[in-house]
Amino acid sequence: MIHDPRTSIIDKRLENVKNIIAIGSGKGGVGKSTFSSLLSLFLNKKGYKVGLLDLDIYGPSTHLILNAEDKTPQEEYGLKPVDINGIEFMSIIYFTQNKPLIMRGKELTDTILEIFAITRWNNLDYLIIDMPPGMGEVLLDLIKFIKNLQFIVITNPTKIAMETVEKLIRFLKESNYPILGLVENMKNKDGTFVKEKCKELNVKYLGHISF
Amino acid sequence: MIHDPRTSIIDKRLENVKNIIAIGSGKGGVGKSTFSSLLSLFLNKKGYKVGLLDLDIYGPSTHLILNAEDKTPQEEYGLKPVDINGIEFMSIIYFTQNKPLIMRGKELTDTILEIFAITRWNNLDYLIIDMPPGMGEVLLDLIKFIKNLQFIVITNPTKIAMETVEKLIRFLKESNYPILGLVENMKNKDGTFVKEKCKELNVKYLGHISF
Amino acid sequence: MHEWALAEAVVNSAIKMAQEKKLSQVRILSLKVGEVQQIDMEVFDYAIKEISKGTILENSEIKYTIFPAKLLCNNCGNEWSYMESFESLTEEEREAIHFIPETIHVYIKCPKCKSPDFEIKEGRGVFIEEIT
Amino acid sequence: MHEWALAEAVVNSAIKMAQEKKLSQVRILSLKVGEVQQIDMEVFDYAIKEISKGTILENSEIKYTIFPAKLLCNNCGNEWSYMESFESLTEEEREAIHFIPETIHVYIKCPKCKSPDFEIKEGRGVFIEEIT
Ligand SMILES: Nc1ncnc2c1ncn2[C@@H]1O[C@H](COP(=O)(O)OP(=O)(O)O)[C@@H](O)[C@H]1O
Ligand SMILES: Nc1ncnc2c1ncn2[C@@H]1O[C@H](COP(=O)(O)OP(=O)(O)O)[C@@H](O)[C@H]1O
Ligand SMILES: [Mg+2]
Ligand SMILES: [Mg+2]
Ligand SMILES: [Mg+2]
Ligand SMILES: [Mg+2]
Ligand code: NI
Ligand code: NI
Ligand SMILES: [Zn+2]
Ligand SMILES: [Zn+2]
Repeated sequence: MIHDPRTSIIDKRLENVKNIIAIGSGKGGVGKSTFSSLLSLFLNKKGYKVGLLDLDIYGPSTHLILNAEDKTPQEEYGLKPVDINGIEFMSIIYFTQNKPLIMRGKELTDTILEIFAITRWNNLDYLIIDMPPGMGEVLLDLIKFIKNLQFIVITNPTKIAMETVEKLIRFLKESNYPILGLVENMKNKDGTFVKEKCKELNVKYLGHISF
Repeated sequence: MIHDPRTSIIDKRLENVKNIIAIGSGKGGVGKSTFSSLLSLFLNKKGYKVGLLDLDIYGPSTHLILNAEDKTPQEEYGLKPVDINGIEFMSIIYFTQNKPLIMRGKELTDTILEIFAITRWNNLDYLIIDMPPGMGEVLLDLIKFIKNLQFIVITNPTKIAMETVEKLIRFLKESNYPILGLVENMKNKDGTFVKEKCKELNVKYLGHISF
Repeated sequence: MHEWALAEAVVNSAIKMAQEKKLSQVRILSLKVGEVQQIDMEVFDYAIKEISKGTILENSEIKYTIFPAKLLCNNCGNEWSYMESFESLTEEEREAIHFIPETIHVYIKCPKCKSPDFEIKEGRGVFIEEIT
Repeated sequence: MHEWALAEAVVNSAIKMAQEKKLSQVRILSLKVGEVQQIDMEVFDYAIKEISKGTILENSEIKYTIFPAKLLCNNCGNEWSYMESFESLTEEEREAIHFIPETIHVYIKCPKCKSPDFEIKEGRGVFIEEIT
């Protein structure tokens, strides 16, 4: 039987990473990338060693927020993430010249496996993973291949966003994947709708960020 | 050789639909679903026969905007779309009880094929398709299976959104798929950034919608 | 009965395939029918015959092979039969899967690891196997 | 040389597989190496041997089968060889595909229909074929 050697090296590549936190939502445009970037900057400033991995393969954004476009990962027994003011950073844009990259789900799996197999993170306190919208390969493969993965879920305070975010939360809860909590982003008026949803779904409300 | 009979029936199911317009972006949260719904309501009010198909399988939203949740498609030599104030409407939520539906890309293809194969649209002037974010199966399969497909692309006026929206536009342009134009949604201050991008990308600027 | 829509797809495809093979009359049409959709075979067969009337498919023999549905977990590798899980489904859930088989991920989980991330390895929809 | 990272993955996996097979010493390790990644075989072989030192893989024979890469268009069904398209790639584009083969969709289109929606049907990465 043919065997893919990448799946067994992933644990080793992440063995010196203390916390792996995926920033997810299910919904697009709620601020996953903004929050992932700001959280990385914040933790780094607090003195933690931080890595940021952009796994939104179709629509990477964190390179823009961190102004990380003009660097390149160095080849050294694999690929060393780029150093952005002390944050170790990896994104698909280093391989696409930021051009359109279309692909089907099976290939998303291969892309993610390859990135994990060849990226050599240093010792990290936190690896933050910026996720794409949707509940397909990126979500399912992170769950499948990454041990000790934790989630922070992010939403905005609209019924439309929460409709989809609730689906991600229910899926994670039903499958017993740990959710650190929910962040309410883009809050532009008073309201307790999201807080109440958190209670209903039994998820910790971590706080809000104003619009 | 095994043959899938669904692919050849799709043309027939759509033979009485005059215009098929996919509302895409690549980016999430820019208002694809809001715009798809409003466009459908608008065209319907103008006297056109309109269908709306929600193909955001992981995160359907248009049922909320149209308040379409409490109906069910009727079985009649296939499935008749639900009638929402004169708009023919179809969404995955009629099969999921609005619960989380995870799946991989290969299965997205099967889902879309099945929906097209069994849904019996009436004569329509317009079929509006609400697309998910990303550039995977839903985009690639619409292009592959639906003849005479046209796109309206939607963005918000931020660099972050446009970074990804530009990728979709470039992909469509390079492959010669017709783009009717670009809509700038959520405009909350003056600025000509999106208009200039349209010129650069050679896409018609259709107008803006205020935040 | 959305079996009529599936039947129409089959007849439509079969005629195209027969034309490509330059058959003037179809003798045998062999279909694979997956168990997942729980197709009403009586209605399906009747519909195919009705829709075939007046075409080169009329009076052909239609052979059906019903394929047992096997589910394969992407998460833990477990393989099991759809019928094991079928018993526990409500009428409404069965109906949803009847229309869109992929909604199976809403209603069924891997009996071993409880993941909904599995695939329908065999027995998904209707396929044309052979036409002569 | 990211060939070292791939070599490390191979050695790591091979040792696990050998342990599962309860081998005390590996005699032969057979690898399939796809053409798409354009792996530097000299470096790769050297790296595998270096990393194997002191393990049950040391002194085993490593057999390589290089697999020609075939691309299959999802849009029009056309099949072609990666090498046909390879010639027209710049150094930088080859390097990107060397690291992440799926970036091939950025740089190559189906020669027949110009779609980037194709798959790497054969010859993608590195696989362990057999270990004895
Ligand atoms: N708290 C906020 N206030 C104002 N704008 C925000 C805020 N958070 C995010 N944005 C903007 O919203 C858009 C979507 O954010 P982004 O991080 O790209 O979301 P996602 O990654 O979930 O798609 C971007 O234009 C971003 O600048
Ligand atoms: N013009 C607008 N002004 C204010 N809010 C808007 C506007 N368009 C969309 N929204 C809101 O933005 C969010 C994302 O819209 P949605 O249509 O769901 O986007 P998408 O379908 O692209 O993910 C929703 O909460 C929606 O109500
Ligand atoms: Mg993002
Ligand atoms: Mg980008
Ligand atoms: Mg939407
Ligand atoms: Mg919904
Ligand atoms: Ni039926
Ligand atoms: Ni290399
Ligand atoms: Zn399982
Ligand atoms: Zn082609």
